[in-house]
Amino acid sequence: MNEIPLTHILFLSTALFFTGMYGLFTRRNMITMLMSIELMLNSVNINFVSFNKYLYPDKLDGIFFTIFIITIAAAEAAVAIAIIINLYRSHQSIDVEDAGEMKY
Amino acid sequence: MSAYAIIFYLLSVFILVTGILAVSTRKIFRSAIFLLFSLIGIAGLFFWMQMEFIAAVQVVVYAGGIVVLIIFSIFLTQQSGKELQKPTRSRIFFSLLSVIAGFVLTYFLIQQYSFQPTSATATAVSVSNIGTQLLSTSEHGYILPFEVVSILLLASMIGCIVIAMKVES
Amino acid sequence: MPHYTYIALIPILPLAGFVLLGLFGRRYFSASSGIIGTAILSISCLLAFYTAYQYFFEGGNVNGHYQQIIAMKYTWLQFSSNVSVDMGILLDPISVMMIVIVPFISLMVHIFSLGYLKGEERFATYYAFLGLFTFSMIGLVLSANIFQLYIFWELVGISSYLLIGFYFDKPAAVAASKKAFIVTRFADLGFLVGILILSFHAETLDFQTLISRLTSQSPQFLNITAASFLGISALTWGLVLVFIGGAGKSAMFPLHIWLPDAMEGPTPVSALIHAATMVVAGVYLVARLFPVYALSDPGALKMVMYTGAFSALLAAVIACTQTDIKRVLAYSTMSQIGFMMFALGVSKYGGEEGLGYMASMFHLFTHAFFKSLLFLCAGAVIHLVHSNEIKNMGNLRKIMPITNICFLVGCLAISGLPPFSGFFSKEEILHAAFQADKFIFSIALLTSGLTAFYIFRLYFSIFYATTSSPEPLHPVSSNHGEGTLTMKIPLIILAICALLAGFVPFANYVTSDGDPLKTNLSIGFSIAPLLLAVTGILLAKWLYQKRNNGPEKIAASLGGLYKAAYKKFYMDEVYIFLTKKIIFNLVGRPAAWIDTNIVDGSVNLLASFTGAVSERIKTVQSGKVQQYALYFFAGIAGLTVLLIYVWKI
Amino acid sequence: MNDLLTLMKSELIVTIIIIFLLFTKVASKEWSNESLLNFINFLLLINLVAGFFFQKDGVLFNDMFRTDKLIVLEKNILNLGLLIISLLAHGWLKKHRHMPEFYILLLSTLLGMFFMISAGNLLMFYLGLELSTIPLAALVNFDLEKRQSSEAAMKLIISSAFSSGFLLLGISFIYGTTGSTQFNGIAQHLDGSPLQVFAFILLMAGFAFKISAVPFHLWTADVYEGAPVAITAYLSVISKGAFFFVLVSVLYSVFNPMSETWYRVVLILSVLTMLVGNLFAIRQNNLKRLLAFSSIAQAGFVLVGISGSSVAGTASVVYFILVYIFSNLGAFAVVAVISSQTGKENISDYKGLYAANPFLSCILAISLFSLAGIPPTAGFFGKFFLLIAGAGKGNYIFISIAALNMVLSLYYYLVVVKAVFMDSNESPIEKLTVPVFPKISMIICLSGIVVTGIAGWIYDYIYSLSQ
Amino acid sequence: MNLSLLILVPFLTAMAILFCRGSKQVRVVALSGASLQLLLSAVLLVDYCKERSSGNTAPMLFEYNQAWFSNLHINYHIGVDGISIAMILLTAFIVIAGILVSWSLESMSKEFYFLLIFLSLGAYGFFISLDLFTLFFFLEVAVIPKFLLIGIWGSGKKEYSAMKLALMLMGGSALVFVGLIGLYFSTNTGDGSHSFDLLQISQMNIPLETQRIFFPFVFIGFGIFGALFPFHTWVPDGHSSAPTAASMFLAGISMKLGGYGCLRVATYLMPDAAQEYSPVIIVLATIAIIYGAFATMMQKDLKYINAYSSVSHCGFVLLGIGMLTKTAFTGAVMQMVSHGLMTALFFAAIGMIYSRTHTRMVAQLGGLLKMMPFISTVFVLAGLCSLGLPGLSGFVAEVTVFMGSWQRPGALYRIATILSCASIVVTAVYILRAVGQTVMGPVTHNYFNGLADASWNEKMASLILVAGIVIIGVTPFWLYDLVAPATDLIIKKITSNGF
Repeated sequence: MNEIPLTHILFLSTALFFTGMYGLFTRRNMITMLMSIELMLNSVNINFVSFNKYLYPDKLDGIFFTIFIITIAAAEAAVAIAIIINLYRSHQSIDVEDAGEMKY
Repeated sequence: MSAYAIIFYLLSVFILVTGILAVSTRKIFRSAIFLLFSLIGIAGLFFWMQMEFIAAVQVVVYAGGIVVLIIFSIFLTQQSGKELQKPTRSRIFFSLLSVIAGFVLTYFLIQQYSFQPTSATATAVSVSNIGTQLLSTSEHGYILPFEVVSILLLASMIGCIVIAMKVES
Repeated sequence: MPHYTYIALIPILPLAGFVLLGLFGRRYFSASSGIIGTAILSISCLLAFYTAYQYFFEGGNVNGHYQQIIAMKYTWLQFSSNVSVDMGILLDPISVMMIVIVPFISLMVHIFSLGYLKGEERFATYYAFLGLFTFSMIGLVLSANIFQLYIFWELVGISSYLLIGFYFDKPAAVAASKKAFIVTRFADLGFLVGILILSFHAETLDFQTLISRLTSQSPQFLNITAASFLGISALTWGLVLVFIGGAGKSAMFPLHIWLPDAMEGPTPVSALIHAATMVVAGVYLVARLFPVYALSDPGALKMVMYTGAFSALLAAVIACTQTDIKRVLAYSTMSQIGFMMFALGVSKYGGEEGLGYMASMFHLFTHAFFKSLLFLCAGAVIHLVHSNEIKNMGNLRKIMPITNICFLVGCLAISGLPPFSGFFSKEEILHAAFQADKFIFSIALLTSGLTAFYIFRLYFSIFYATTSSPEPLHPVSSNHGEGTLTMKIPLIILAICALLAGFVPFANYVTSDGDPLKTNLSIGFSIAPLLLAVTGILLAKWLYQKRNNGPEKIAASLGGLYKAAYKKFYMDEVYIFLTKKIIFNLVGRPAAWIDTNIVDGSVNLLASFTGAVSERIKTVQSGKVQQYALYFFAGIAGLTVLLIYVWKI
Repeated sequence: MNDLLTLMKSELIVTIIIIFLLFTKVASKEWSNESLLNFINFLLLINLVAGFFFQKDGVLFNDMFRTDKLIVLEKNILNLGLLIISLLAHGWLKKHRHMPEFYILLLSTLLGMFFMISAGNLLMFYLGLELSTIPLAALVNFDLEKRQSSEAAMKLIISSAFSSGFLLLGISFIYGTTGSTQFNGIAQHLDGSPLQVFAFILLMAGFAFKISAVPFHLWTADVYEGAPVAITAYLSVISKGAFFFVLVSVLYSVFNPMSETWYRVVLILSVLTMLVGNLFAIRQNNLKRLLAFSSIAQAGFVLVGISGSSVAGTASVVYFILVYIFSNLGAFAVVAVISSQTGKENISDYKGLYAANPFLSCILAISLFSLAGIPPTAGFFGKFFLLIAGAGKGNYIFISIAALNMVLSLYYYLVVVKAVFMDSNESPIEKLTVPVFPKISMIICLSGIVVTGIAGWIYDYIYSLSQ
Repeated sequence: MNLSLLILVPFLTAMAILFCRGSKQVRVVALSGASLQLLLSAVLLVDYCKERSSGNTAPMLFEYNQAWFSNLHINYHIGVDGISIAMILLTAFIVIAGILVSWSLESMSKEFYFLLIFLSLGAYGFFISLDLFTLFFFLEVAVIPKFLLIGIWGSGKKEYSAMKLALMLMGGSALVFVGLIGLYFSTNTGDGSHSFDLLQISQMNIPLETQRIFFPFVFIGFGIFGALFPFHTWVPDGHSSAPTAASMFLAGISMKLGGYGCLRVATYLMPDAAQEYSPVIIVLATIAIIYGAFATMMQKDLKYINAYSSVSHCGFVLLGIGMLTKTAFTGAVMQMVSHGLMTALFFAAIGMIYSRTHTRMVAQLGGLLKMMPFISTVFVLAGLCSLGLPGLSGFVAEVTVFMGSWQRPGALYRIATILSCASIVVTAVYILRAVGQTVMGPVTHNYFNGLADASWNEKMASLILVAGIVIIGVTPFWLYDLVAPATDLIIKKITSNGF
């Protein structure tokens, strides 16, 4: 596998990260925004794993970081969805543009 | 160029394409599916890096958990057939601008940096290793984070329940 | 040398009177306050006489030379190691002469006022003010220190302000008092700066040291003459500025405009302050510093001379045209002070040359008597007629014979007919002028002629000319016409003084250098002035003894000149223009405008600007979470670019 | 084992309370809301008191958890703040259905902060951060009926997830370039290369988001406005304070090699934060929102102190947080009482408050003066020491800007004071009876404001710990 | 004696006021507190003179030094010299007068007196503190009470004025603050640590560059308090909308904080910079004097007249300080004292007039001397003092400044002095205008005739202030001798650095 340079993998992860960011910027539906965030987190996972694999195989820091990130992503998603559902109850919509009462 | 490499490139193309589709398609249900594919692709990437455990976790938690959750919430909140409304032109423009700028900047910095691998001997990324370290208090033990995360999960669970519970009134 | 500290009582007693009457007079003894004031003053008057006696005939004269005596001296304010303000008492011929005059005239006025202001509700206040003035005036003449003199100078000014404005509900009086104070204040500015200059270079404020340093080749003298500004030596600047102060107080041209208006005050006050005492303070000041003027800086002295002479002439001319009795007297005062001034101006220091100095002082002495006499008589008249206008008077000699006589004495004295006191002093002055400067002499001669004319114009039109209004103006018993006894007594006393004061051998006592001076009055010299005076009198008699349209004719024939003189040569208008138009509109208003609109405006502008900015940037907080994310990322990108590429380590 | 008990005592106590609450919630029903609330407050008091005993330095779990006297003090400060908040929120909680859950979530966030403060490891730091954030999002939504509450929660969760994405990216790069997630390991391998600078900026952005420094602050105002008052107070004081503590230790110890870089970043952030915070605060009418922006501006001042990078810096920051807890919570206590009894939160509603409620008005005014940094309140000393610490670097333009911002900030505090004391109002807030618990909290804050400044030994104590 | 008493007494008074019931009690407590304070200051004066006459030549007496924030070398360090004592006496006089004047105030009297006493506490602390931190602390303590006093009890556009005053003064103190910190970091007490201690710093010599940078901060900062042109705009609005007692405090005490700071901190600690900047200071001061006087001439509201004349008079203080000669310094201090008393008296009189006639417009007033002779006399006296009548304090102070200024050679200084002297004429003009139209002249409104003269408390207040003015005016030497040694010390420091 060593003929694949680290930078290529990093290219992938970076691209994925900013794809996610693009989604977050453009999607008006909260759930899709959440998805975009998941993409961002995943790209970070790729970073950690590949760093661990390529550069510091002596310890498993990256691996564990990834594991915990995944866990926390799950928790975050859960709470976020709960909030979104609650918001849907009050606003009858999950469009971010509709949830902008408080401003200035 | 070995099959190994080809697989990598195929995977990455797959991940990127599905990811982009996930954030760009107008059908919310589809975008969820594309997200699923992209996540599975990432799991594949982990397999490719011989990180079976991580790959497994990825598949289980993301594919099995989060995406399902997302799809449920989509059903709860959205008539799935309906198309998502287009973002405004200016929004797209600024987003693209910042995304491209960010990507170029980041990748350029990565390019510049010369990563030095350590000479130290690798430890096997076996499930048993991970398991023992995850629960050991000794050197490289991750028991404390494990506990903290457990509390976090507990707390978020309670939070979800309180918030999402129907208000009987 | 005898013990002099009791002299301090002379000023302090009136001050005590002022405090006493000022604080408690109105409430507790408003009626008796006049008596109290008079009593107190008479004591200090007696003390003054005693002092004079002691000085002239026992203590002061050391083998024929009157030296200066520092009776007492307390340090009041120590500006620096060598410059300090001391409260002291300096006795020398002129100061002693003054402390004879001031309390005496003041006493006369006190007595006169007993009748004149009877029933006035602020009677006590009036006497308090009189006390204050007497205190300040005595303090002024006794000053041993130029700064002390300045202090009392200001006090005199304020008490004159208070007394002029005594009828505070008369707008005219208020305005007049304001004018008097401000004009003199302006002059005092010159005085103050003059003091600053002199004291800075002479490194002292004490008169004796100052004079000795500035008249000898002391280092201070050298550096004050060395230092110069606009090519004029600091010494000259100092002396001229000091003289400006004096000119202000003594109503010399062009600072005389306050004096006529000051006549709004009660007439006795005019007699005291604006005839006998305060207005001669300027002369006194110059006399005080005379050695410096005469020995070190004749240029400044020349200026004194010309100012005096011109003022004398101008005032005399104006006096001929005024119809307000008090104003005529005011202008005549100005003119007489002009005499004293140029007498000083023509004089030199010491010996025969010092004649002018002695003459000036002599005239000051005599003038005090006859001018206050004239004023008090005028007061009596006004008290009867309740008007200042000549045309409302006339033919009063029957109603008030005593006043008539006294007034006549005064007139003769002022127009310098022998054997009245004015004759002697004026002769000396003319003599001095003749020796020094023919031009000045001719002016003086002319002026004395005019003096005789206008004063008798006044006399005749008051006591002879029949009024247009049905006469007798006041069908009343003659003794009311004279007013009370308290009003008559001072007139008589003063008349006697005016008659006899001339026979005092003045030259033996008061001279520039303190040594007695031999004077010789040549009859031949006196002929010319006498003739002029007599002609003046006769002219006045012809014109004014019976009411006729002669005066109008002449006035018409003189035309513009008369009008100008009647309008006091438009001096007031000029001043009004200067103050109202120039100062107020071109300085005051802009200052106020700038303050509100520019200085303050900029502050408010800053505030509103901040508000505007915060209003403008509020859209950043759009309430849309995606935009927040955009800003978030923009922040990161910005920081990165800045830190990595622009602001590198 | 003994070590574990003494070193982690605060964490353990909090965990025990959490578990206890779980059981009361699940198992037993006989607790009445009221009594349970009192008992919880009692427990919190115990927690606070216990914090001052058995102070010991040391590390656990091979440097994932470390503690020393300063850290213990910081935890105690947070405990104190929590107690005050729980007191001032009493009125609101009594009526709330999910009161025990409220405390479970609140305490778990506190636990997260504890772990974060004593983290010796980026992983622990990240976990603590998330643990202190995710439940908070739920808490922000605790006014279940209010639209604004859920909107605020949404804004918080999405933007914090977004920011933690960047934070993680930064961490990953740090890991990639230094090969370690241990703080001391990182410190050895930092070389200030562009990628590391970038990574640091990403990390810093994560911090800036939490301490709501401009331009990462935009969530703050909306969330503060929408959240229940108690949670707003918690966000503005406790969580912010915790993150400042961490920021100080991270910058001073971990990123010491890149001190020049982070000094510049902090400088820029600080100036922006002060200016923008004040400029926004000027034109607010909602008092909670005004306090939100004021807390942003305050963050700017704290950054000034941090920029000093010295013992004085640490001490002044910790000291200021202590002072800030008293001052800000004092203000929030008044806001909480008034909004829970009348529902009014606008400055215009506060006009003529003094006439009927002198006590509340005085508390509010004094707290605001303390926030503005007016002597003799403690805020003055706090600001003064922050600026002295910042001036240690000798950048006086920076200090002057800060000083002028103090003037600017004074304006809007005075506007509130003006409304309370000077303006007249046709329908003023009628006489309110302040319940006992909020009153206690106000008294605590007041005494804190008065004492903390004048009593010099407090600062000296903190200073001695910071060495 | 123990100087802390000077802070303690007002503090306890304020506390006591908080626990009072009813405005009557409050008044009594406040008055007794103020009187006790006056007594204390008198005792202080006596003790001080004893000490000095017993040959104690220490720069500061009755020092007390107590570490406050030891790590930052911040001490609670207090002590007095002649200048401080003069200021303390002034404050004591004005406080008591202010309390007496506002005796009849009913609305929220407790808060009112509390704030008054609190404000005075700040002033006392400021004047006795020898540690820059303590000094700054008390400086700011005195700001907010003014804001509240004006905003709550004021008249006219009170909120605007109060806000303006608070913000401008805070801006001033912000500048001072930066200056002080800069000073702090440029000090070195041998062991590398810095110091806020005024006496210590006065022993060191701070490098000229540092002085150059921080002198303007400190001087302008304090100058804003002392109505330095062009930062004086808070003065007119603030004074005119403040309630009587507050105006008295503002003009009488608060503006003196500025002058004192300029002298004690800026000039004393940074002498070289003081020399460099002295032309600028003098120009500004002269502008303030002249321009203030002319601006006054145009005012129609009595309070505005006095406020602007305060700008003009405080110009003399700054002029004296800028001239850097011993006499001028002394004159500046005397002017502070004199102006404090005089303007307080003026405001008191205006307040009395306003409370009766309900107008402050010069044009509408007239002939007050008839029905209220006492108040009118007080008014006239204040006016005469302000136009520099000998025998009243104003004259002494001003001529001392003039004398001192003239000792500074150089055309600029001469011209500045002459211009300042000229201002006494303008002063006379506006004062006499005001006096002539309000007190003298015909009565403008009939209802004036029914108005009563001063009540006992007003009389007391006026008499206290008048006494101060006259005592200084008639026997200035004691004040001069009190102040001169202290100023001499400062001037020595300046000249020692080659002037």
